[in-house]
Amino acid sequence: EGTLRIGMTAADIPLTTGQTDQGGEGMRFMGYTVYDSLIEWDLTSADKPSMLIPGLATDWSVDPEDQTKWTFTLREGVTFHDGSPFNAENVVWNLDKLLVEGSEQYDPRQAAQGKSRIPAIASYSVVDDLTVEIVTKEPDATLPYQLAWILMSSKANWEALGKDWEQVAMAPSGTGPWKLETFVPRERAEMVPFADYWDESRIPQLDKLVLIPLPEPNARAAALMSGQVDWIEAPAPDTIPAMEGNGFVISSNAYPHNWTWHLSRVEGSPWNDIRVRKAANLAIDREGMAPLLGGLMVPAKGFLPPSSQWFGEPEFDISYDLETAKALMTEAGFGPENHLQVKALISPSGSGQMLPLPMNEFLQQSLAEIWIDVEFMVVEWNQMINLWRAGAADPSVEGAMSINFTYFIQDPFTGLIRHLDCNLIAPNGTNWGHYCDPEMQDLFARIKTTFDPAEQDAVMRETHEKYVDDALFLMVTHDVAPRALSPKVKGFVQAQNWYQNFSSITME
Amino acid sequence: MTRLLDIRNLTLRFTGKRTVHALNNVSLAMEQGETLALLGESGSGKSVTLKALLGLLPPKRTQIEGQMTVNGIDVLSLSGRALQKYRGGEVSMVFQEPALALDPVYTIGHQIAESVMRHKGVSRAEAMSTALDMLDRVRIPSANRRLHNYPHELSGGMRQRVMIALALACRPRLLLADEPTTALDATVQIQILLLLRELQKEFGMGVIFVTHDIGVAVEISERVAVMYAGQIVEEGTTREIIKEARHPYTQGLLAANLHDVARGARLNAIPGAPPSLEVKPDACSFAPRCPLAHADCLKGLPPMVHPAPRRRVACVCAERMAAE
Amino acid sequence: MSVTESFAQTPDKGGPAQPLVIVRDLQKHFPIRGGILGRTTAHVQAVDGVSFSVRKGETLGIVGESGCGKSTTARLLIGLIEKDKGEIIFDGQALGESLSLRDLRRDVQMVFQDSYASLNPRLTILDSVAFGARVQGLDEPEDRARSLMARVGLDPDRFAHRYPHELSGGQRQRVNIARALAMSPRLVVLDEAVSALDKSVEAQVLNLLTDLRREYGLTYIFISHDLNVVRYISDRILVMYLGEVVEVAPVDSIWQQQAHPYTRSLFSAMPSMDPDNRTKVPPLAGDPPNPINPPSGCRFHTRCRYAEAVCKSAAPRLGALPGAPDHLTACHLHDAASGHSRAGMGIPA
Amino acid sequence: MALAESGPLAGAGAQKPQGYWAGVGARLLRDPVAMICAAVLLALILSAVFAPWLGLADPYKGSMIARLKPLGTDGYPLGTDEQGRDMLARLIYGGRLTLFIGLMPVVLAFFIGSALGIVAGYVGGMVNTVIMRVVDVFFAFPSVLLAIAISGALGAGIVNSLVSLTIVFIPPITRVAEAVTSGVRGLDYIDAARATGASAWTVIRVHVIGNVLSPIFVYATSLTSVCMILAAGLSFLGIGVRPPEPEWGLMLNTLRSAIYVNPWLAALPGVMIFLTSLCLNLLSDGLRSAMNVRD
Amino acid sequence: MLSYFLRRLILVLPVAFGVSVICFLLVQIAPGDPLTAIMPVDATAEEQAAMRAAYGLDKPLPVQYAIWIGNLAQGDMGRSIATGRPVAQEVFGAVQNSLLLAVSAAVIAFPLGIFLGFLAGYFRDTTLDKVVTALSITGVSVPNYWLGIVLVIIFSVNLGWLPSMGAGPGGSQDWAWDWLHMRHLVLPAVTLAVVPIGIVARTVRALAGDILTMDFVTALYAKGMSRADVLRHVARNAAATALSVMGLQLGYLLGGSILIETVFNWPGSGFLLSNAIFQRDLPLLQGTILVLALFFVAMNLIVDVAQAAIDPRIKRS
Ligand SMILES: Nc1ncnc2c1ncn2[C@@H]1O[C@H](COP(=O)(O)OP(=O)(O)OP(=O)(O)O)[C@@H](O)[C@H]1O
Ligand SMILES: Nc1ncnc2c1ncn2[C@@H]1O[C@H](COP(=O)(O)OP(=O)(O)OP(=O)(O)O)[C@@H](O)[C@H]1O
Ligand SMILES: [Mg+2]
Ligand SMILES: [Mg+2]
Repeated sequence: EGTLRIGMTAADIPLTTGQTDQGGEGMRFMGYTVYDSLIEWDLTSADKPSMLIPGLATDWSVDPEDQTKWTFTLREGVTFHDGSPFNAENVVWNLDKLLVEGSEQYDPRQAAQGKSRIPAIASYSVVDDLTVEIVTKEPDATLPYQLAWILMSSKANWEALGKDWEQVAMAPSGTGPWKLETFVPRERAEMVPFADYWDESRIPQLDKLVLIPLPEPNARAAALMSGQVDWIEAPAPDTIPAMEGNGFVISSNAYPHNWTWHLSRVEGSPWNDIRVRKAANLAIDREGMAPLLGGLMVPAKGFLPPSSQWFGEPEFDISYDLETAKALMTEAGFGPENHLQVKALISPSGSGQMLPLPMNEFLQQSLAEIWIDVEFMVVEWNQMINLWRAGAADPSVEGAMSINFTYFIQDPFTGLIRHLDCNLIAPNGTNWGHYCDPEMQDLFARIKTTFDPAEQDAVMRETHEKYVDDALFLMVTHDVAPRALSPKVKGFVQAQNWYQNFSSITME
Repeated sequence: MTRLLDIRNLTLRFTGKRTVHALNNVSLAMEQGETLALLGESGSGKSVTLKALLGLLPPKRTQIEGQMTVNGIDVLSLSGRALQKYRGGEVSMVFQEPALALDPVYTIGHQIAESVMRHKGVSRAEAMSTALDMLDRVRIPSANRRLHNYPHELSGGMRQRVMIALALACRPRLLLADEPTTALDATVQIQILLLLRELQKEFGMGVIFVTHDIGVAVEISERVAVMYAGQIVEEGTTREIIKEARHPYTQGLLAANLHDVARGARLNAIPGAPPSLEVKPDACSFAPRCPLAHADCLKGLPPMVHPAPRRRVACVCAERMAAE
Repeated sequence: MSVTESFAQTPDKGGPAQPLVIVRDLQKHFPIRGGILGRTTAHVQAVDGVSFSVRKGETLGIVGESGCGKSTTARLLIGLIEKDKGEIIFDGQALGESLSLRDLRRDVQMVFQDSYASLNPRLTILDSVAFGARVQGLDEPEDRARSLMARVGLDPDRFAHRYPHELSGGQRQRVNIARALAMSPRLVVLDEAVSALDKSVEAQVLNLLTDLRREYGLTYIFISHDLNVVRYISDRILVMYLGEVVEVAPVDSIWQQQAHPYTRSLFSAMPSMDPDNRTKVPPLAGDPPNPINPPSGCRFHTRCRYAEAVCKSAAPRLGALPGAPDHLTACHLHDAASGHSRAGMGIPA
Repeated sequence: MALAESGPLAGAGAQKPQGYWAGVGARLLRDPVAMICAAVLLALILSAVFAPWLGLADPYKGSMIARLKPLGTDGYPLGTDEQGRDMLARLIYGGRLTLFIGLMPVVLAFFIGSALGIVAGYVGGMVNTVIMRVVDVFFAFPSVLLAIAISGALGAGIVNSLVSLTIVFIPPITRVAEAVTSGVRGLDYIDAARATGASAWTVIRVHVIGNVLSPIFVYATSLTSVCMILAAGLSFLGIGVRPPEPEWGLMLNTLRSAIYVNPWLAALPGVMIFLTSLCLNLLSDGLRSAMNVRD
Repeated sequence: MLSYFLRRLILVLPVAFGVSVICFLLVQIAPGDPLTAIMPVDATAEEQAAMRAAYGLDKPLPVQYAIWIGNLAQGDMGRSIATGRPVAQEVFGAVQNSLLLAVSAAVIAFPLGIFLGFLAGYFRDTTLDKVVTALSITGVSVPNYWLGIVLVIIFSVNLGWLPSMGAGPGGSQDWAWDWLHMRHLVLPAVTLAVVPIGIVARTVRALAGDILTMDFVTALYAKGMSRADVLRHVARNAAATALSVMGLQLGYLLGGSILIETVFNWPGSGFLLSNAIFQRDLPLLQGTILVLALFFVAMNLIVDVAQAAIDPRIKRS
């Protein structure tokens, strides 16, 4: 019952054809609402980190003989919103849509969003109506995580609409719990429940879900407080007291996000000295930063949030300990007379960046305590992305020794591997700092080749322990995905994930 | 029959940033149907006199003393409806620059008809036909077409004819013409002068014709009043003024006209420039420029001498001459 | 230093017999833009084939109705606008050949009608007068300017540092004259220089002009529409009509006999100054025709009461009256060979 | 600092006739509204210029604990901003950048536009056609749009804002300069000056510039408030000055969310922009009537 | 009249060409890669190159311009980099919404501005004049984006009378002329109207004041016209200039409402533009500016022609 109107931070309605754009918000509101993937995240619990669960695939396994060969058993009786059945042919068709440029259904816009998510896939084929086989380039146990990105759109719908993705965008069809009813670009999208959804427990309780792009935080706050929306994403910290005062509810939870300084490890970088790295991590009073963020943060204890299933038990305790930090610095040869000069790249704004300027200034002041003098190089966010791609050794970074970035760290690849893999050193990949360590490389290899989920988790923990013990990043804080809700919104459970489940929500 | 115009001791002062004593004790009388030329240099108060007669001066900055009656109507007491009826109905005016005095965005027909409608209370169609008739009377060729022209589409001479048509459309008893030909060519000027003369006879109205050109005054008027520094210094019939000007200023003006001065001969120019009117004159204003000036002239205002009926001269010398 | 000493004109080159200026066939057509593309669709034939000469030391008066091209002629003469055609010969030297514009401008100066518009409101009187001398690099421009101001009757101590708006019209016109004289010109073109002045002041300025001419041996071209003034100051009178010369003659000659019908009308339009003998009929009806499309043949034929077919078809040439070689006119009535029914007989009395 | 150059007394040095400018000055002195505005602006400018010597707090140094203190807090007379930086200091320091990018473009455009317009108006012909047609093209953009388009394309930054705003204000000034110059060009005194044989440059220098500069200048002053608001608007939009620089438009933007916590505080930069542009407008009006000699 | 119109129309062509060149160049002066914003952050160099080719950004400039202008002639303004939708479709939808807002603001501003200006001009140098002048100066001095925020706080958040954002409860697509929708228009339109009220009032005041000192007004009084008649004449004389100022203002309202549209989340061209800027969606930026500028050019043309129709003096020249 009722209509839930959500003020998103995106400037536009995310791409509706399947593979969404607009980052995490796109997947959250237009991805897992209208569509499903073969493997999904469990979004039902607020207390524990979410894990992978069967989605459109009920079962998957790797061939013990040939660890590149995976078999996926598909769920029976699933239909798209247009009524056509979901089957193996659909899966292949959807993968072609992203990976095969020559295919009829190839959609560059979806491919741009999806292709890079499934680097492991080499080929795939229909085994039978409900079985699909996927072959990877090399053994890769992270394939399920990769596939959790890939959303299945209806082939029949695409054909019915003249094989024109433009048309499909206006009347998309997925298998998800919500059907997109109407859609005005840049203004609003309206979704209604899909009564025939395969998972009865996730058939939406609401009559309607309305998405409204409201990129400006104050416009969002005003819209919520004047009753034009019931839910806003990322309320500005300073508006929170006013909202709470007016009876609005602030919902937040830890989720796989971090706010760090990615350190340069190229020749000559002072961050190559582990003592300096550790000292820096110990010099920051993370709790002291909380008021700035309205308390909406989780102080970093490692690269992953402390609640992560992969956190492990690192020996190095990231905390505020100025004495130890100073001692480490002295050991490394620095002191009141001999300051360390570092140059740091920061941006005044950017997605997930929280409040970058004040936070960085806070770091600057903190590091000054241990004789590290930080000089900022402030660049615009898009430029920052370019510099991030270019890597620490590129002349365009002008010798900056760190880059302040925020990471989506939901799965093994995005969470750990991509930042430090020797094969992904920028500009070939996202290893900005040019870090390369055989031990770490070995751990990454083990992650990819450990096919038992529990064992894989153990390797993940081991890897993260190394992240922390070697103090490979300046780990500062995690966002808590705050959202402000009208008191009328009931039944929302905020999962520790980038994605959320809207099916359980009702309006009073 | 009442006098057409009777101005008695009109004194007019502009206040504001600067005080200007524009008119000082001006008296002027006209009989019905007379044509009077008001002659004088720039700034002597000719236009101010005309505007005062129509009540067109800015009320806040103007102080007026004295009396003005037109056809028995006390002009200074008029206001509201009565004033509107008087303006244009009883007395109307032709301006120096017809290009500026006509509203540029209305057709001339409209502008004439508008006035007719207001004063005669007739319908628009009737007013338009009156307008057409008037254009014919001022000899505008193909008046029918011209009726729908805008002022800028006419030549200077034509515009002035339109101005005259407009002024006469409601048959006023008194027409005030403020240098209506100064901006025109000599050939056109004479056309307008003759036209005015003709219309004056036809309509039997009185005309006050302001000019600084004696030649023009001769062509148009029966009587001439000479103004200097806000005062009338000499008045008489045109013949009297031309033939026996008594005031040294009038004589100077006549000489300056160069009508029959020998070529190359030295001109008897009036030296200097007119006085500023910031203080009220308490002696003869012309004395500083007067070739005949002597101590008496600066002692007080010159006496008004009446050498003949309806003829007067404000000069000490004239008095002496008269006495002799 | 007296004014006369410093008044160093360029030397006389051609001798007294050489006219100071000879103008031949001068033509200026101003383009009129119009139409959809803003192309030149017509021309104002402001000056069309004007020829005349001015002798050294004489004053040539130019008269004519408004718009007949008097000012344009004057401006062409000192190169303020470029001529389309024709020749200007100054003291025997042709402009553009042996004489540069810059040199010409030292010898020819102009006084304009609007005394206010012709003075830079932001310059003091002294600066305005001294400007030309400075530009031409003459010595001590300021002293020169001061003595000239004194000469035109403006006490330099009182007026040198005033601005134009602080002066009366007559005073401003004196400044303009002083400015023109500051260049020690030989020819001064006075374009309606006294028209805007009050009669009493006009006489003062005319006296001044007469004195200056004598003192400095100046030559004047005096443009006016007041025939009385022109007669008073000029030696010869040139009558223009719609961009053409219709009559040129010594003053006395033209005063006795106006050979061209237009000249006659113009003279009859003068107020009579006799209250007993006022003008009865207007000598000329209507306004002058449009100079954009001037009438064919004799341009005056549309308003001329003696006009015949030939006047419409053929343009008369400027020729001397019989027995009066100085008195030129362009009218078929005076041209025995014109084919007009009264050819060679002149205007009936 | 920028205003001093475009201030009421600036033109005095350009040309000799102090008489005229002295008259303007005298008339201006008699206009109480204009004088109050001039005093306010002068105070703003002086405090901005001498900010470092006023014993103010460091405008960049924040404190997490002292965030968003209300007006009148001890030690923070105008409160603190969202990063706990002293508002008084930031507003005064903010005047530097705000006034700079608010006025400098008009100053630059005044010089460039006047030069272009005077040349176009005096020389005429093809030169005029070329200059004015290009100006027409820029005129086809509403000014706000043009500024935003150029700034948007170039990206944020002080120099970029300066460039885009200058480009925006050159065409209108050029147009006015051209119109005024062609008007003056037709006056007799220019002809009289040309008739002396003076070169075009001399005529322009002595006779044209002195007479066209003041109307252009008055027009330019009327643009300053538009420019101020626009410059602050760019920063407000996020394509002008970058944080953490104090600039009123930007402060307005970053304090927007504080409006719920401390509305008066959040309103302060807006008040400053309003006040300044009001003063600029009134002063420009005063200057206009003071320069109108014919009154 | 027709020839005047045609002449003005032909004068517009080179301007339109210049406008298109400037719009095209906007993308070129932009630093960085226009595709940055849409590529997944971890796209490889190869993927980037492929993308660039897909958007035609690998060709030389003149070729790009020729292609762009060629497509433009067919109504194709390219595709938005961020959304992939045709720019034309995006822009025209947004311009409609902006027009709605601009016209609403004009409907508030123009009559009010004219009324105030006339009042002040007629009663020049009186207290009334001073009050109106003060009001109009305030109007042009106030940063309207700031005013918008203040109005939202007061009327939406605190009083809850009016909505703070959007173009109607169901977005701009189902716009209707009822209170439910028009409520959404009130705050942005009022905010937007403040500046033109000031400008129109100032213009009309000056116009009326000047016209009232003209000779023909004296002449009107001299022929016995009443005050009302004279005012009618003054209005008619002021109309042409006032109209052109208002036409320009309408253009500014349309093109310059970006800040207001951002504050009120109004789905108009300004809002689109600000999105385009922040997403560095250059084709969209280009297209939006082009359409707005051409609209402004057309507006000027209409105003010129209308002015010529009202003012008999203009046609001739
Ligand atoms: N509205 C006014 N306010 C102040 N002074 C005025 C006003 N109208 C006229 N004057 C002054 O009154 C004096 C007489 O002016 P008036 O216009 O009557 O002169 P005039 O004889 O008509 O001159 P002209 O031949 O130049 O038209 C002048 O000094 C003039 O400056
Ligand atoms: N710059 C110009 N462009 C176009 N037409 C011009 C220009 N200057 C003069 N004319 C036209 O040339 C014709 C002659 O003008 P000119 O000024 O020489 O006449 P004038 O005899 O001096 O008249 P007035 O007695 O009114 O001064 C007029 O029709 C005028 O409109
Ligand atoms: Mg007068
Ligand atoms: Mg002339």
